[in-house]
Amino acid sequence: MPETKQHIKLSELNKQIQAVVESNFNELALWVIADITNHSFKEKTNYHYFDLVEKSENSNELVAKISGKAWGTGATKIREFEKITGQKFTNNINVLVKVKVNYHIVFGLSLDILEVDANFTIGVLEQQRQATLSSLVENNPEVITKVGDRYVTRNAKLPLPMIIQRIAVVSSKTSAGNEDFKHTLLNNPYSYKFEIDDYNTVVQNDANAQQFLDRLIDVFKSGIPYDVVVINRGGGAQTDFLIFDNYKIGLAVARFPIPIITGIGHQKNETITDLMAHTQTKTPTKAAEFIITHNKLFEDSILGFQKTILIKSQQTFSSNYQKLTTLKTFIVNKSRTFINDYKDDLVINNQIVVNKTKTLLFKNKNALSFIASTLISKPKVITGNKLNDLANKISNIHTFKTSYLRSQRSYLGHYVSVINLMSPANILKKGFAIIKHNGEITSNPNLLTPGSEMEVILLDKSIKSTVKSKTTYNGKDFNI
Amino acid sequence: MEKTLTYEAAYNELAIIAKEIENETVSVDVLAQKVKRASELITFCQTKLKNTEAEVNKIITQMEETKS
Amino acid sequence: MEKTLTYEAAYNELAIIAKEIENETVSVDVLAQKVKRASELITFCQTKLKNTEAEVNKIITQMEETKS
Amino acid sequence: MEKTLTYEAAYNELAIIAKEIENETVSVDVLAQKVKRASELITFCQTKLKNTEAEVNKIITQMEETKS
Amino acid sequence: MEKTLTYEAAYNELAIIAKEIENETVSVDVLAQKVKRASELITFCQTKLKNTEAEVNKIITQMEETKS
Amino acid sequence: MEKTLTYEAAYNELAIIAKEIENETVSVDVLAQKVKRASELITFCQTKLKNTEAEVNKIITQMEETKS
Amino acid sequence: MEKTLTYEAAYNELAIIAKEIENETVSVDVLAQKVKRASELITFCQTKLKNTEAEVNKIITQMEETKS
Repeated sequence: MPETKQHIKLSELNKQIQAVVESNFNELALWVIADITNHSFKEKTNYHYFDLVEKSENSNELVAKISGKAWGTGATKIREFEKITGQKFTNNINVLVKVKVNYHIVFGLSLDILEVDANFTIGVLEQQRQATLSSLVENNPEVITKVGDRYVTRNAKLPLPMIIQRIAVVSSKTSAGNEDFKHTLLNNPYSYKFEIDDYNTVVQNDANAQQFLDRLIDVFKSGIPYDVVVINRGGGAQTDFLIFDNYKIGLAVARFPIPIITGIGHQKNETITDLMAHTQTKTPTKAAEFIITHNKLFEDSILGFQKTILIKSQQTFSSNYQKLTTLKTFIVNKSRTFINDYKDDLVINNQIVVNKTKTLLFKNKNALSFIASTLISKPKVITGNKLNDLANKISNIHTFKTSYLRSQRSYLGHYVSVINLMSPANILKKGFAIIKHNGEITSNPNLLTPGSEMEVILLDKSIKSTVKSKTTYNGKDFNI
Repeated sequence: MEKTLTYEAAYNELAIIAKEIENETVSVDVLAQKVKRASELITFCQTKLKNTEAEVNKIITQMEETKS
Repeated sequence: MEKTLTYEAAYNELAIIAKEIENETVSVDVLAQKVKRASELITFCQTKLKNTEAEVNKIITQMEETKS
Repeated sequence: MEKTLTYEAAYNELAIIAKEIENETVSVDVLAQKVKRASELITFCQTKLKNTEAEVNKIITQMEETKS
Repeated sequence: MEKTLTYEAAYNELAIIAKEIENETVSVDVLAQKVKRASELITFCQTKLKNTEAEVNKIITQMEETKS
Repeated sequence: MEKTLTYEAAYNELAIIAKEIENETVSVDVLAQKVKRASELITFCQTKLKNTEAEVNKIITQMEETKS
Repeated sequence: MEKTLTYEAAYNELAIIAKEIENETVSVDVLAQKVKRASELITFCQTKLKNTEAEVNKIITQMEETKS
């Protein structure tokens, strides 16, 4: 037997390693970010076994790897994590975990999980979800657009048929939610008939996305003119809805040519599938109620039409009856009024003719009488006046003749007095004498010479005498 | 008196004579003659008037008889 | 007196004589003669006036009788 | 009287005569004649009026009988 | 009266005559004639109206019977 | 009445007649005729209405039976 | 009735009929016909909503018989 080199037992070595690890890490607990792989869970012992790995940022090349396990408190924390995030603690998830480095002489180096940070994973999931949504919008602008906070998809723009009767349901075969959906639909209080075709798939786990997608394609390929496709996921554990955030499923839903109604029961944010679908409801039962209500609205509007038609028809009849009655009454009354008006007109015209004719005759008679009375009275007045006038003329002539003759007499009287004043008889009475010579009256003294015969007439005596002498008489005795 | 003498003409002549006498433009030589003429004219007019009156009265009487 | 003497002419002649006498343009030689003529004319006129008046009165009387 | 005389024409003529007589623009010479013409026209008009009235009354009576 | 006379025409003619008489633009010469024509027209219109009324009443009665 | 007459046409005609009578643009000459026509139209319309109403009521009754 | 009658088509036709009747633009002449059609459409919709295909087909056959 060859001499044995100096050695120590493996157990001693491992004990030394253990001592180094323990002394180095002591009870130190550290927060580590890592991905999970090779995960397995022993339900009996409540043990999680897995590897924690770190991948290169640019490739899938492993940068670091270490075994991990969780049990006891760690396992409890994992359950809490799953409950909070809806994310199963399983392969290919990125987690922030609090670990204790543990070295076991037999099992070697591993990390014991003490806590899992749920918020970190939620953040990561949400980031993924947002990234998926952005990618959907960016890569499929003809199918999906974002309007504000809402996503408008081709599917959402499809018009819902007025009646939803033929339905394809994509759902898990064993889903209680789907049973609720069918029960609600088939037992609807309005006796609406529905045809429901099941397209069963596993609605869980991102890994089943393809299967889900295939079911949708089956619906399309069936050639049946479904009114809507309903995607149900209800009841059961609240974990692993992540399949509904799947990019391919989201795109398929957005593109689908038949309106899709989702009835995905969850309390979290709506899934990408919800956002891409035509209509989303909170649960399969709600989806059923939505469909029933939709049909009910149609029936209500049909019955509304019926009611309108019924009421309005009756109104049309009664209003037409009324109109006819009104027209009839009107025509009857107006005809009578009309005839009476004409009668009255005739009576008025008749009265005018009768009365006015009499008036006219009476007026003419009066006019004639007036003229006749003028004729009777006026000529007498004329002749009378003229006779008076003549009588006046006679008395005028009488009067004027008298005054005329009186004037003439007075003119004559004037001359008589003038002549009388100057007559020789009157002159002689005043003492004057008239001398006659040779029988002629003379006032020329030259004719008389002494011895001449002359006759002197004085008053009423004629004296014959002879001139004795003749002298000049100055005549101054009578000068005044 | 002239046959063709009208009341009108007679009256006018009468009026002229009356005026002349009134205005003493008639000479004494023709006064009597004028007055005579006036007298004749007056007589003529009066006769004419009386006749007219009688005639008118007759017509009126007839009218009134007819009327009644 | 002239047969054709009218009241008018007589009156006019009388008026001239009266004027002459009044104006003393008549000599005593013709005065007596003028006065004599005047006296004749006055007589003539007065007679004529009287006759005319009588005649006129007669006519008027007749007229008035006729009237009544 | 003229056959073709109308009431209208007769009345108008009458009115003119009446006016003349009323205004005393009718000379005495034609007064009687005018009055005579007027008298005839009045008679004519009255006759015409009476006839018309009688006729009208007959028609009116008939109308009133018909009416009742 | 003319066979083809309508109420309309008759009434219009009547109205014109009535208006003429009312306005006294009808001369006495044609008054009787106008009144006669008016009388005929009134009779015609009354008859026509009465017939129409009777006919209308008959129709109305039928209508009212039909209703009940 | 015409076979092809519709309620619409009948009613419109009726309304026109009523309007005419209201405005008295119907002459008396055609009044009776118009009223007769109106009466016919009313009867026609009422019959048509009644029939239609009966028909509609039948349909509505059927509908209500079907519903329940 | 048309084999291809859809809820949509039925609804639209029904809506038009209801509107017409509501607006009273349906004449009485076609009212019954319109109500009948509406009734058929309603029956069609409700049958289709609540019954089996076989029953729906029966209704459609009835409707087609009525139309012809």
